[in-house]
Amino acid sequence: MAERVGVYVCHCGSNIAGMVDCEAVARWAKENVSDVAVSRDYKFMCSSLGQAMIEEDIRKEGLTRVVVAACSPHLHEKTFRRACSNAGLNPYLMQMCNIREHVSWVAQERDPATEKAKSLISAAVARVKRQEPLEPMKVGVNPRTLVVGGGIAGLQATLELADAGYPVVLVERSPSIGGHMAQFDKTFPTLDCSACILTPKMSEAYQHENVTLYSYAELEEVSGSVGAFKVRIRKRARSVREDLCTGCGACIEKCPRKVVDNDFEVGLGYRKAIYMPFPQAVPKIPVIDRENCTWFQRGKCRVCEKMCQPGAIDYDQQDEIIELDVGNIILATGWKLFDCRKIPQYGYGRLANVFTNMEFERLCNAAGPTSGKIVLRDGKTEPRSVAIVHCVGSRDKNHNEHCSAVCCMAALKFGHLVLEKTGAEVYSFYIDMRTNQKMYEEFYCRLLEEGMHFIRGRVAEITDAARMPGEEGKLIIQCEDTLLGRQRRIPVDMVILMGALEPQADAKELGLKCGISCSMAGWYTERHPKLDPVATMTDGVFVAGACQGAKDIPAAVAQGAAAAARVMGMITKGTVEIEPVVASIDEEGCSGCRICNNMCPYNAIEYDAGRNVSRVITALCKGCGTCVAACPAGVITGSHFNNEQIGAEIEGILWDARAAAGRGAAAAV
Amino acid sequence: MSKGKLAIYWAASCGGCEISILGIQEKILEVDKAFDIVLFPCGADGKVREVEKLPDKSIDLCLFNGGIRTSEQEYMARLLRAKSRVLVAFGSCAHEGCVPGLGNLHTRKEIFETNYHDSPSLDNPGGTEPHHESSVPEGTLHLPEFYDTLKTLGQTVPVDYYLPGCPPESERIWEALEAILTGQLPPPGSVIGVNTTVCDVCKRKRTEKKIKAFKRTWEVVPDEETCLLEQGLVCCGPATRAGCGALCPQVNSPCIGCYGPNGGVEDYGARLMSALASVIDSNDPEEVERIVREGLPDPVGTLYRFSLASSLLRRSSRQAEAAKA
Amino acid sequence: MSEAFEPRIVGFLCNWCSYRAADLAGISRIKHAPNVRIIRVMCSGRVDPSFVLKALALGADGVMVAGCHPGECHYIEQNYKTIRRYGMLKHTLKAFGLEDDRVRLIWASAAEGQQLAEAIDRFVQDVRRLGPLNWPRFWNEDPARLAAVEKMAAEHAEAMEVPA
Amino acid sequence: MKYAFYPGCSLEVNAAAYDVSVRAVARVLGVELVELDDWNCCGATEYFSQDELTACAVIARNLALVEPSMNQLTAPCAACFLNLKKVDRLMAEHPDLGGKINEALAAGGLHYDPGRVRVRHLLEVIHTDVGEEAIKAKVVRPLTGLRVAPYYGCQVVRPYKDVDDPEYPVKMDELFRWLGAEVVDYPVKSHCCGGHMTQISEPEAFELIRRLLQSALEYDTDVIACLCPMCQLNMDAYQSRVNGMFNTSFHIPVLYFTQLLGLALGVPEKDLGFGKEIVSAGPVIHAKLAAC
Repeated sequence: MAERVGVYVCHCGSNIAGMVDCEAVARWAKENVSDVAVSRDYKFMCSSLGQAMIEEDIRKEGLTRVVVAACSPHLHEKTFRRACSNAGLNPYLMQMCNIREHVSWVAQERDPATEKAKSLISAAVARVKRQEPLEPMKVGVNPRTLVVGGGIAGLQATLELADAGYPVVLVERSPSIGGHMAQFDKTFPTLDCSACILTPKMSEAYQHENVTLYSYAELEEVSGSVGAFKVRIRKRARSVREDLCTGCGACIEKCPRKVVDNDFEVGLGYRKAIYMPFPQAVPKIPVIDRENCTWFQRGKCRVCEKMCQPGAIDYDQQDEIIELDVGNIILATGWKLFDCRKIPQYGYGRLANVFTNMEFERLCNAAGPTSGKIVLRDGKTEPRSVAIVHCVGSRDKNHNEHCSAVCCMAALKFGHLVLEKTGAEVYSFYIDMRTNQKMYEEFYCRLLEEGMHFIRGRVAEITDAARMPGEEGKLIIQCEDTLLGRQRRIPVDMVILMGALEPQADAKELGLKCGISCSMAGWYTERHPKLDPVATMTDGVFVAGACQGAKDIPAAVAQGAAAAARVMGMITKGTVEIEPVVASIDEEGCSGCRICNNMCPYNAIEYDAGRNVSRVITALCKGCGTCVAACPAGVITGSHFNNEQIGAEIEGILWDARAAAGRGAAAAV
Repeated sequence: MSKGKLAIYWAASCGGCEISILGIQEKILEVDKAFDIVLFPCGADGKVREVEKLPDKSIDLCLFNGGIRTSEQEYMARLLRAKSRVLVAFGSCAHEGCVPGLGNLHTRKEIFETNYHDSPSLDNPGGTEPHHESSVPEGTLHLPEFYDTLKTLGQTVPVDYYLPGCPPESERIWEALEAILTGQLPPPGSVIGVNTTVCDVCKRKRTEKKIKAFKRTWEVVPDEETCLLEQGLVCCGPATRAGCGALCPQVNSPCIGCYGPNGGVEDYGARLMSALASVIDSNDPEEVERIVREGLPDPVGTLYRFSLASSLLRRSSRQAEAAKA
Repeated sequence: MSEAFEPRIVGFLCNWCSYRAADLAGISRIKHAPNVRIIRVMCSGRVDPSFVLKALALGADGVMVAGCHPGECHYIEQNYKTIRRYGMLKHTLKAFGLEDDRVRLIWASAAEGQQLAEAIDRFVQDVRRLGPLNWPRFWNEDPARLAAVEKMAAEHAEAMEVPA
Repeated sequence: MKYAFYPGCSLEVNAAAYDVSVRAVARVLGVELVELDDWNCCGATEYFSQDELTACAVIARNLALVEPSMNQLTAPCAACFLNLKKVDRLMAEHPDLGGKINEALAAGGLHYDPGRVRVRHLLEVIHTDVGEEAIKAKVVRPLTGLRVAPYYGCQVVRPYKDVDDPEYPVKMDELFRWLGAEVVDYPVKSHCCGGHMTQISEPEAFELIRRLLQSALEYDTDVIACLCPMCQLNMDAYQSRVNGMFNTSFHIPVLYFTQLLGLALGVPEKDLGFGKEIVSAGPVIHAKLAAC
């Protein structure tokens, strides 16, 4: 009994109708494509009316297959599957056909676009007739969530989930949580002290009974899929026993070995070989830096062990591998600073008094190396004039094309701090002042009133080669002032470079572990930039904060909470549906040739020596279909993507070629 | 019961299938008991005129082996189709074109060039070559037309059953005859045979396959126990339908695929190509290209040795000739 | 419509990277040639050489296979198998006499809408330069030779006047 | 290592020291420089602005003269290097222009396929091709204690970026470090030396030269090393005129980098054209370096 196929061509307002003649295509389908019982075109198929039309046709016309020619299946496949199941038709007997993103939006002329739409519909109808009913596989969702990255976004996600009563495992690479925010002195625009608003959240996360914190630890491996991930975490050896240490800090005090702290103090300050990144570090447990510890390097000293009453120092502590089962993963791994040395003409690393924004954050921080006094590199003289250079490494084709979103506001914050603490002249060299969030523009106006100078133009060069009188011993900012329309040379004592926010160096590697990809620049790719920014292509893996794109603290916090909300949604639902696209082997036909055995990276194919056949472990199979294509006997089938379905789709898509060619010799093949 | 009529014909083939029929030894008497042989050019006398006089569908069984290379063979295919109730494409040539089908890598002009003009051992000063019609004092003589492309029996007339193999083993022939005699036949149009591949019956030990290079048979003396493909030889066993009892691998010779593809497979060469390529142990395109180029100097000959005519592409492209024409 | 030859090309795009790159090209309205008709597969590793051969045998003028960049496959390493099969398929197609530029394997990540559009344009231009393929025409016999069968059948026809 | 060698006009007269020191250094380092037979003027800076096609044809003639056995041509002077490279690139990027040029060359029985000859500056050849180990091995008298300010000028590092970083070139700095010299982090090392502006408007030219000398002074430079006859001439010959105009008292010797390199490789001063410079380098060399 032939199938009764319903074809629905969507106008999508003018998105499709603008380039594709939808009425003609619908009429053509009815007349030229076999087994098409109903063929309609409608303004908005994804609207409730559009869906109702499908449901009614299924009931009234007895449709056994549905083809919806509209947008990408990644957008509305679920919508139309639900419409079919509402009307009692198995959702997998529906096939979408992408005539918007792949046809109308990229077409230059109407006729070729309409012809292409016809061939895609002919393909979809041929394919859908060979599709079989399937039931999605239900998998229980483990309520425990893994959050990677203890910055503000990760902390927000952790607290939201923990407060909702669900267990959270928070993994942080550095010895303490807090992320970049812990390095800041003030935060814009409210100028409230960064530590004051951050440390409560850090300690709350640390003491929360639902949160297990692994600091100085990294995510090493992820397997399994949404609802049932198996993760391996490498907890690096601190050489300090967390259960015994009271955080008294005696060991740090007495440790004779002092080294430059290039992490937290970005090279401005010092720390001991046994250290805590900053006073309010959470957990309040020091770490021994084995590269610089005299005991580890030359087998002498052990002062910290002597000073430690509770005896918490343990030089033989080894890395620990922790295996966990989690339902969902939230990546909140943040950003790294652009290496300002990559722009030699700005002189960072060569000219002493050129600082990066992170260095200045530490300068003006009360807990910083200069306890908040803004001084030059010599640590004594106060600058009488400061230049702040925007977009260093941002909005620059040679480095990062993106705008780092936060530097304009941070520059204003620095301007305020310099004016308030030193009364020096402050010059900001900007291209566009980007103050587009709540209270941002007001903060900018405040700085105008406080007398900060704003020069519009990209800085060409920062040099100490004085030319004019009055430039000796100064750093001269050579720039074009586009508003005055001429070159200017501004001599200053100190320069602050607003370095760009860049993706973490190992972002791509970590992304691959979790099965998600990165954008060209290196930020994690979200499922949809506007409508689904915290989810990713892989179900059960979410992203939050700057790792998904440069953003300020409020946006990072919002994304942290959003990711937590998405996870809570899945946990409360309890189960998640997995696409029933899996491979299966017909054991009668299998000759045990074992060619498929090493096709599967998920080890979902096993060989049964006794019966000389291979078998697919359905739970592990992710449905990629590589074994289906490899099987020499053709006895492995991939549900929803089997050879007959794709073969039919090829025949349908080339309907006009076969008509034009006129069949050659009688082909009974 | 009255004796049925049996016709055995041979078109573009080598006659090996006929010999294999006789290979059923004494059971030929059983066949003789059940059938009157109306046409058996290789084994008995019989005139086409006689067959033409028979009413349609009066031949109970026709075992047709060989591909369709000439107009006469096409005529006989049509004739026997009209006259036979059950037409069996018997053996690899009828089923998928077999070695004669490899002629599809060339055109009629190139084949004649080699046969009648520039082969080293040829003595044909006048350069004569066969023509459809040639006039002689006595009148005009006719020879069949020689096609550019060899067609399988199935591509010429509807076929009831296919019996694969080059040649089919005598036991398989007897099983097929028995099935036909007793009427227990699979659905029309299908291949009479088992639906698995040679590895099912091959005794060799198989582990995971990782191939760094494909070797030619003279390049390696294979050991008796391990799978030949794992030793680098191009063994087509995994993709070839079982039925021969893995004769070749038993004697240290890789299977070359004469029983054709497993059930439900549309293109034998593509299946084999996909399997062999998937187990190449390299991810670097240049290295893969080298392994393939060195390991399969004649890819169509190796992958489509028996099934070129019935493959999706069926023959090589005649771009050059088409371009010139 | 310009009378220039418009090639019919079938494109097998993997669901996670190249298909989304095509979506992105659409979302960013990057105009490009409409000749590639896209079939979605879960992974480039699913693309069976039979699909490419079937498309050519049904009259396609070119076939494009697109996947994630090696090392970025959503299924970790399956595009490496695509590289292996592509190598052997191209080697075989060369022996079939098919021009090299008619079947092409490219990589496009989900963020490379522009690159995919450019690759499609380049491929369509290359295939257009080669002209129509229309593989089935190679099977056609010379009409004169087919006439020989009809002639023979006619001659033998009266011999077959036989009482039912 | 064999290169076609294009000396250029300046090396015959006012940059004789450069010519002598280049040949000496090449001999010691085993670099074979085969002088181009019957080479002609490289068009310097003025010719291009007069008539591009003739300028290109004249310059392309040099490229065509390079024997087929050699595919690399090196020029010590920055202007010659840039013009030769620019014509090669122009002919590759504009086939029609290339065709016209080859038409012109055909009159002299010559032809040039763009890309056949790779144009390299002498600094690239010494720094990259000869390389650190080979040079260090041959250093006889390290230049310890001598504060050298490496000056690149414009044409070697711009507009083409493949020789060195256009804003902050480092190859000569590294070379002098290998020779043991104290390398000054010279901030204006790739700023303009005035070029032929000295003939057109002295105030502007001398201001540019003053900046170079002023910065060298601030970094208490012993000697400025440069790699182009034009820059050497401007900084050396006009030093007294600059002092006059800005009543400064600069007295900084300006040498070719090959002269200092020759010194380090043990070539005697008289074979390196010492003494030809206007502001004599003798005193500071003798003061700072051990007995030569």
